[in-house]
Amino acid sequence: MSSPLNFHLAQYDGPLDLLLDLIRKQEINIYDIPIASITQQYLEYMQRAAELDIELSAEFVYMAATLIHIKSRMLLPRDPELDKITGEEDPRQELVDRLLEHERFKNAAEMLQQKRLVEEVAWSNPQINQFLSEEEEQGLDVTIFDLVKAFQAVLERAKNRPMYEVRQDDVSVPDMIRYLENVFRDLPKSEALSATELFERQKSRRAMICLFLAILELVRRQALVLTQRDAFGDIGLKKHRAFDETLGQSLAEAEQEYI
Amino acid sequence: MKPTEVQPALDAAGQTTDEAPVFELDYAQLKAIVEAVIYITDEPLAADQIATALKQPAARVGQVLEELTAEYNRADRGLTIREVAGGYKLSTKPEHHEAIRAFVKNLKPALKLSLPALETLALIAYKQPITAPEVLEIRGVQGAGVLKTLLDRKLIATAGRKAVLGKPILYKTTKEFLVQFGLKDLSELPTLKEFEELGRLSLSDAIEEPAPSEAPAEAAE
Amino acid sequence: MKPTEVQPALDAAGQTTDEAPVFELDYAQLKAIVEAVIYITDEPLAADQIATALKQPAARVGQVLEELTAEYNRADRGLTIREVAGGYKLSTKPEHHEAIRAFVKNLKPALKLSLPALETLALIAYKQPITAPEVLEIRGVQGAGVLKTLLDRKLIATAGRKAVLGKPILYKTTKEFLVQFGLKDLSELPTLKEFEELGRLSLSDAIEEPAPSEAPAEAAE
Repeated sequence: MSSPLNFHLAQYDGPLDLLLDLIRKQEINIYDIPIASITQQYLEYMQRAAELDIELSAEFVYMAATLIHIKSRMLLPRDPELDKITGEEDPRQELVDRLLEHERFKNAAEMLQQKRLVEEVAWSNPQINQFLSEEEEQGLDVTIFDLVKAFQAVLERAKNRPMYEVRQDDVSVPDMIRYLENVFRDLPKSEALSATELFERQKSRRAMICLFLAILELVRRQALVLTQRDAFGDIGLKKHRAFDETLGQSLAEAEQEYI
Repeated sequence: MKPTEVQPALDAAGQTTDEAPVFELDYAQLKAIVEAVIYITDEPLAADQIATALKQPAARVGQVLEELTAEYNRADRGLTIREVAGGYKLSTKPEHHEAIRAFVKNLKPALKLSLPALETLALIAYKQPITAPEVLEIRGVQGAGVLKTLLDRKLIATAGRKAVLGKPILYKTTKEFLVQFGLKDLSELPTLKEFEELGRLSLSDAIEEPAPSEAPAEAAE
Repeated sequence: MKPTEVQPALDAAGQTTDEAPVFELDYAQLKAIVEAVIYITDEPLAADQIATALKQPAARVGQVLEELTAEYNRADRGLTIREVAGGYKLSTKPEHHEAIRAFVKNLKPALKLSLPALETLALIAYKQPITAPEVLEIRGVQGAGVLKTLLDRKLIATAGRKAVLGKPILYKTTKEFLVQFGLKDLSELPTLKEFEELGRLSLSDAIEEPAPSEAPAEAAE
């Protein structure tokens, strides 16, 4: 029989996995674990792992301590009086329960894997897209988890984005052109921004006027286009096809005109 | 063509519905449409979902589904209608996968779950709703990253918070879990006790076992 | 699982092979496989393409195709095998398209949101009450229609105005939002901290690498 330690090191998903493997490989009765020898084998494994520079998580260390503690309790003579009060508690009982529970879920995991294997070779070819209108097709199926992820992504992006600060008092039209460049630069051409929202974002009357002039300037020079979905609807702003080419020039000329 | 069957309009509870169906469908037409809608949809369709959408008595739709399922199960059929996640879903039969592979290249290999991930999933499936600390406690490892993977793949979802100190988030398995693992519903999972028997049988030394007093296995629910 | 690409099932020389079939297929099996492959491929499959790939005599495959086509043409079938561009393809029957379209419309779709809508909703959920300019400020980009979409779908509602310049409207999430996400109240929303804990603890990836040897588990974390 090969040594129980003749296994591929570090293949265990935690100490319970390792213990269970030691017990099952050696065909040990799990209800009567020879705690001394198992503890020794367990410690040998940890030592081998250390020699091979395999880092074991804290749980492995904690389990080692647990095993040693159980071993010492097994060695102590039992107090018959205490046993009467607490019941005859085998020091190994809790560990055995945990191992059995762990094994049950290992088996359940294998069952799931079997089921998954069958599913993987049963293919479907749904044709629902042929019966959906375009707008219905888009979009993600969302859960709360997606909501948190989205929130985190937005905050992350906000943190990394260089904010173009517009000072309140002496804001100018060229400032606002730069501001719009900043806002629109990374926006896809198809996406429209609400003009109202852009205005609401300004903190002073002067800033709003400059923004207004800057928008007029950029629309005139074909860097931006105005959109409106329906009559009296919100005015939107989109990048013009020539956004990249015309913006620089608009800025240069505005610097001269509006000083 | 099959003559329209005289079919009393019965709903699930076996009572006649008052509403007249909007489309007068004869049995053959209904069967054809049910087959078509199961074919096109990507998610399993529940029988009552079909009945409601087609404004048909649930019992009639149920009968059609039964008939369709039986027909597809014949050996000379390459497709099958299976009950998954409380609904019906059309797919190829697993036994023909070799032949299908010859026609379709790049069958997207499904992302395989690691054993730790599967164990965590099994744990959640049997103990749901369950918190992350409870999962870690039972598994005896720090593996919360596995939870994130399962959440990402929509195999588990949050299920409120547990009313204990710190109000930890509870997790449960999803419909997607049932779909991915081909389960009709959670009750189709074998009981945990069955896995225990399995484990004990693999124990070759037939030493007398102190019968465990309190069987910790629960029924799947 | 969905296949992605169709592979023309011809051997290197593009000829039908004379070799004896590798798999001995009885007629029922062949028929089942032909049905399965016509279902799974998106492009029409030519009869000789099928024959070659399955190493079957062309005449036999032709007969199977004829039989399948005839069977599908029955009035109680919702699908049909059509000859398109010199090949065979499975599809729904045109006469049911009206009913299918109505059915699809009736399906209660899962809550689907575009990414900008999801991000905006997330911001409002966590920072409520919040104004549109503030959302714009944090997101950096803001589609004009996103708030309207969320309002239309009753996931958010107005909550008065903020007492700053321009008196912008404040937004908050609604009861419908809670219902859609299965939350009892807002306190059930996971905090960013909880979420980051899940991520931080992901020491080992839960996705399995292409299985090496017979190692039963991933490397210990």
